[in-house]
Amino acid sequence: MLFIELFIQGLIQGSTYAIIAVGLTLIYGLLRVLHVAHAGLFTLAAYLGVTVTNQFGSLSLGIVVATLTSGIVGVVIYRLVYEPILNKPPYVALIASIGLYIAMEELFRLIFGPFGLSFSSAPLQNVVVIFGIHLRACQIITVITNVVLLGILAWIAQKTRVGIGWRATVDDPEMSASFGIDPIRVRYLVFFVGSALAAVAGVLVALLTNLVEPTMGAVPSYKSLAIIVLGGLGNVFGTLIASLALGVIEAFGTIYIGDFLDRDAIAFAFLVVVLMIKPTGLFKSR
Amino acid sequence: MMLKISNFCCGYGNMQVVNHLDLEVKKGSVTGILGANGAGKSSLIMAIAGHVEIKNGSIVYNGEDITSCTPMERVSRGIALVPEGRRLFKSMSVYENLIIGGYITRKKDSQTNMEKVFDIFPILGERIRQNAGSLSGGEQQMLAIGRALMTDPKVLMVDELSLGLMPKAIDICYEVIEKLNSLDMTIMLVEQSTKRALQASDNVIVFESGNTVWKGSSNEAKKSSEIIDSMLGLRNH
Amino acid sequence: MKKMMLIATLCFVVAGLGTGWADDTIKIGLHVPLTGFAASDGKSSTFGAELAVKQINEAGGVLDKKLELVIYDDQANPSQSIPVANKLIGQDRVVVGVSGSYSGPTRSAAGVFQEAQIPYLSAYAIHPDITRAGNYVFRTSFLGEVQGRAGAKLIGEIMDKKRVIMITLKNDFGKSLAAGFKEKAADFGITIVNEYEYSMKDRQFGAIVAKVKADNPEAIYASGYYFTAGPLISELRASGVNAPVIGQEGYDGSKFIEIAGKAAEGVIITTSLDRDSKVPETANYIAEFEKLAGYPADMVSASVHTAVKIAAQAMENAKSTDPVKIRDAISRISMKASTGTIEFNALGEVQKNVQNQIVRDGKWHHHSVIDDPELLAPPEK
Amino acid sequence: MAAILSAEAVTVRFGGITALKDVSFEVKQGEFLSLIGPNGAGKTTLLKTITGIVKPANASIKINDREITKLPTHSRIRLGLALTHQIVSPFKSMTVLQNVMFAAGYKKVRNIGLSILNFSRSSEKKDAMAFLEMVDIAQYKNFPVSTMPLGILKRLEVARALAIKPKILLLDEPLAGLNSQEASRLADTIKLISQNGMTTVMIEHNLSEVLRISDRLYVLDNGKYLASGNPKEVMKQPEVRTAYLGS
Amino acid sequence: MGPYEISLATGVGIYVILAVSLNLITGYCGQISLGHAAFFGIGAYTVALLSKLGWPMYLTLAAGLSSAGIIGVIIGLTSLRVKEDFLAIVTMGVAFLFVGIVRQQEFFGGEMGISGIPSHGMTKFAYLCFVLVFAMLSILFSWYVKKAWIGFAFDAVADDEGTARTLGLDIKSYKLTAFAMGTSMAGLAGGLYAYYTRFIVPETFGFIESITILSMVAVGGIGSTFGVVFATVLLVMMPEVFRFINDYKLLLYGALLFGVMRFKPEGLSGFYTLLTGNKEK
Repeated sequence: MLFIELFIQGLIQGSTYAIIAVGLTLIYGLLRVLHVAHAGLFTLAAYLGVTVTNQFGSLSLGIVVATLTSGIVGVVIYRLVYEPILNKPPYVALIASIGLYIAMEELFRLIFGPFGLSFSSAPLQNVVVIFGIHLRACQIITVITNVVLLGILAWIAQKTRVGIGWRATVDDPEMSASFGIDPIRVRYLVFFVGSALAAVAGVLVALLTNLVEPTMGAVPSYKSLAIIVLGGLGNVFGTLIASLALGVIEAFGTIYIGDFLDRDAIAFAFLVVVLMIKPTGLFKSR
Repeated sequence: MMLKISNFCCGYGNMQVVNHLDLEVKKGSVTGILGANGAGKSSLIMAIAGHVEIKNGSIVYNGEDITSCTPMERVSRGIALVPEGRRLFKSMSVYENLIIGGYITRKKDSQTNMEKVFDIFPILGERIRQNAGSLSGGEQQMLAIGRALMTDPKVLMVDELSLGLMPKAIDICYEVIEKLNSLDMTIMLVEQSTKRALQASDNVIVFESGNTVWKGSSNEAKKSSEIIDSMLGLRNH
Repeated sequence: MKKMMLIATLCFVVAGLGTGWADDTIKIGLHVPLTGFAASDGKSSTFGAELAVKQINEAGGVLDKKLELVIYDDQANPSQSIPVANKLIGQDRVVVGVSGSYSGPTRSAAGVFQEAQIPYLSAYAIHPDITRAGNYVFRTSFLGEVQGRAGAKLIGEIMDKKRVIMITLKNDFGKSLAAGFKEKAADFGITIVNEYEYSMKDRQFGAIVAKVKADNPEAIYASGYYFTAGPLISELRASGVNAPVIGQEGYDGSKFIEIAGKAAEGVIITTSLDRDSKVPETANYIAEFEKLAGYPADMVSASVHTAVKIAAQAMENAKSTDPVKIRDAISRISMKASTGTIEFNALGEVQKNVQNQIVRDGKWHHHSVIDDPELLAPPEK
Repeated sequence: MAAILSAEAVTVRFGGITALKDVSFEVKQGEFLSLIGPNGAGKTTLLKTITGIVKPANASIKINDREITKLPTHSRIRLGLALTHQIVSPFKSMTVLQNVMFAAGYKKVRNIGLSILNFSRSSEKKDAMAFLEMVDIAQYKNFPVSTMPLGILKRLEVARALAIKPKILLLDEPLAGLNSQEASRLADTIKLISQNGMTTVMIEHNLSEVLRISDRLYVLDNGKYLASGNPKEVMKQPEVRTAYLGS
Repeated sequence: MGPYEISLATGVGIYVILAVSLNLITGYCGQISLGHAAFFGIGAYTVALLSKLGWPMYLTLAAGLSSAGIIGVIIGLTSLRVKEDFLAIVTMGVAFLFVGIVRQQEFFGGEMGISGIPSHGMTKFAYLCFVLVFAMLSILFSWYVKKAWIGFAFDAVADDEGTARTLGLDIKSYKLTAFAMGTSMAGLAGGLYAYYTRFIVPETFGFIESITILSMVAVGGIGSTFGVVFATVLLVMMPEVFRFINDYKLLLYGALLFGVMRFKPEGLSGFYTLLTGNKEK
């Protein structure tokens, strides 16, 4: 029973990782940029979600505003930050992104204050008991959202013309451009979708913890980098599996090996070992 | 006249690969482009498709100057390319490759075109869900041609049709070229196999180091030893 | 290269400007984390200190001079606090230093103040080695261990719960609380069923909660700050764990209740600020703070408030701003402040009663007091 | 004369594709051998196997009868191989001269200790200038390579390879991308180097230049040996003509 | 100089050593590292533990230098297997592992860190000079490496490994040497830091610190020693200069980092080139 509960808790944690990391890996797959500021959009969305919900009393409105705004800000970041430095050495974009993330974190603190925000009455906290396991609605919704969003994403990528064009651009931008797929539009799309995913994750985490702080993006900012490497950079399916696996490993690790390594170290020990054995990650990189 | 190329130079960066070329391609004809490796054959058709920088001269297509058009605009006007090495989207299925080929056409046209492609290459219809990367060499070449046909092009340019293929697959591909030609499609072939090229084309042009060394009808070409010598590097000896 | 040297020198000069000499005020130096992860505590610290200075100046200042605060940010980073301490001493010529920051930066700044022989008061940092930096260093709050011991008494004796789970925050605060708790647990008949650790960055505790539920304890001793304890207690309650949770001063503040909502009801903490206090110093402080800051008082701000008040009182007692005299006056002080009656032992540690607070109807209220002098005795060296 | 370089039974597979199948060849001291064959014949793969960049499924490669198959690339190079790249790969952060100077200092970077202790670059500079003059690009010495046209870079590749004073020079399409005058000039330079005693193995598609300057041809087709011998005679062999002209 | 300037300058000196040492690995040899602070920490912890056992300062510093160097070579082995983005993330993992392990071990003082590190026995000013001597030495060493053939070889490795290999260069030993040099210098800096603060905690040597060091290198201009030194002085001083705007300090820092990379990716040494017209290499 405990094992099942730990496993479920791991999946919940892993689902939040997955939603953030998938957006990041989409961006990496297309542009080879380690987009640390992605975690800044995650925080932005959490703030917007809470503020709008508290103001207008509607969580759905909060989610919509958060998702759209973060998506647009993501596109703007691409246009103003990454596009001009795409052909520079990879560390340039990485450090620019880190700088941007630090600045965003500070802006959030200056605008929203250092104490963090909470929902004035947190939605989706009602407890559901399934086979003796107590779960909050927001926990169940996190897992469902993960499945649904990634399902929709997979459907778009596999079944729609837009998705096929997008994957073609990842494969061979020059050829796909010659068939009329505008690579710039694909980049905008990927940044919008990736950032919107981060936004959903931000609101979900806000619901799970009822606390939105300026520094809440710190853990996702580096842990999702580890995840996308484990999942094979650019590989969406691998990223999903790596996220869930890491969530579960952390859940068990916290209880059974917490004395040796803390949660972050568990993730990175796992990463270093995997990369030493298989330098390209668990799954094939694209 | 389908294509009229005059005083044409192209290249990469500050390297010029094709020098002062003049070429006219008649509607419904097959033009073979011959020459040793590195002579500039591929660069020529890549430049016509818009992938290589044009340094000088002009390309007039169907009476319209397309020298400064983007690759996509050329595709939409009916110039299709089967690039060297095929450059399929290998992690994607046959179906998806074809969809991309017809990306700029309307969805309905895309459907009819795809059916046409399956008529020409039934094997692709059978492998519709398979990944392009897992096809055999011959099938990949068919898919590359099929993908180019998805826009219903008027001019089809094929780079190194027979490269790396089994003889039987080459035969099939050439049959398709003939068939397409019989449907009034204009075709340009870059081909290493001189014999094949001479059989399949109406006219040939022969390159050496970016310069045109011979131009004329295939029938004349078959009699000329110059072409063979040029291909074998024996011309100056 | 020459150019660069020039620019570097310029930077030094610019850094030097902006600090002048002023003799009509007495300066107290304060370092707090204004940026970084601890920024919220830095903010409360600042309000606490500002309130103290405002109250003192309104009452006529110290030695007929106005008190002036010099505040610098240390990012809660031990390397940052060393130049800050040096700047407060060397440039701003403060007569007393106050730390409104965490253990790391406080411990490294303590060495600097000790070496410069300027009195230094740590408001709420709990690292045991801080006061061991020397005889110029004092602490106005409990040691982590002391509070841990009080927690053991609260659970084992006052609440009479014996099967306890510990959930420990992995930092100096959590670890020293845990050490104190474990030290005395057996004395109060407590069996520690299990101990789980989490890190400062964790906000989701599903795994620990699942395990705690399986352990089925009578009480839970959970160390942490409001930003970890809020989500932790929500999750505990949501998963159906109803055992009482006992926390410490890290929870202290209204933000904890805001985050945990209904789940906060019944949580008890050991702290130094009694919300229902009838003592005028404390009651007055609680009222004044909310007026100034716009949010209810918390332990952090009260501790800094206390530290500044003590510094001022010591100067009055010494009738001088001479560091040696102030130091002596601090060591002899006995004063009622917002966090209780403050007296220091030979090491510079404070001994005072532990206030247990409980959440009722969304507010902190008095629960009980621990005043066992032996249990609360801080180390003497 | 004995073979200075020999490769026996070289088989290379990439994934499921056999790029080279049981190919054997040898080069004699001072010989100028050209490797030719249609696209995809496996010529570059063969050179890369000799230099150890590609790991063969099976092979025995010897320099002066010394087995080198198991050695890492840099050790093979130190035994006297030098390679120019099909796609020019100069050190982009350096000038033309620095590229060659670095190669000319090969002895000083043999191991870490030497590389730390050695400071002076003057003799390498002199050597490098000599090589730049040999390939006729001395006047570009101080230009960063990023501004140089392909013709210069192709020559730079040759000069840099010579600078490590090899016994055997392996050239991978040195003339590709050059116009006919440039190609013919560089071919002359290469011929001259070879005539001065350098053993040379060249992959080249420009057959007229190949025929002009090679001592011997070795033809590969589809990863297999096809023919070898005197250039003009080889080109008359029907199977070679078929390979080039198609069946 | 007052105590404030002295302590500030001592900090600058330590960071100069750190930045210059990372520049050897990342700037010269092209191996990106997001975990440099771990070696800083290894040096600091070695020195802290040994000095408390009563070892004399010169021995503890030597031990700090070598322990960081040895572990650095082991970590350097990863650079032989993984490259670029993968290497960046593996080294980031190293940063987290170091802190993760140290904070769990009572032997290393756990969360409480190590306090009571014996004094260096000098006046503050003498210690500043001591640190600055090491900082100067590391700048000189770095300059020497650049000018010697080893620096030339590093250039080649950073530029194009494959080509360097086909010129007979033993890539592996050069990469490992770069890691050995850079990490042992970081270890020395750690030792000097331990004597400077006389109190260390794990968090000081975490990922954020690694990023701070990398920023100094990147802002200065990867590979340019003087640019890096200049950027280090600038970035360490900046928070001090801007202390009066306490609240906006980190915001400015982030914006500077971002701005330099976005608008001047070659770093501040690019401005230097622009100003003087000669190319510092």
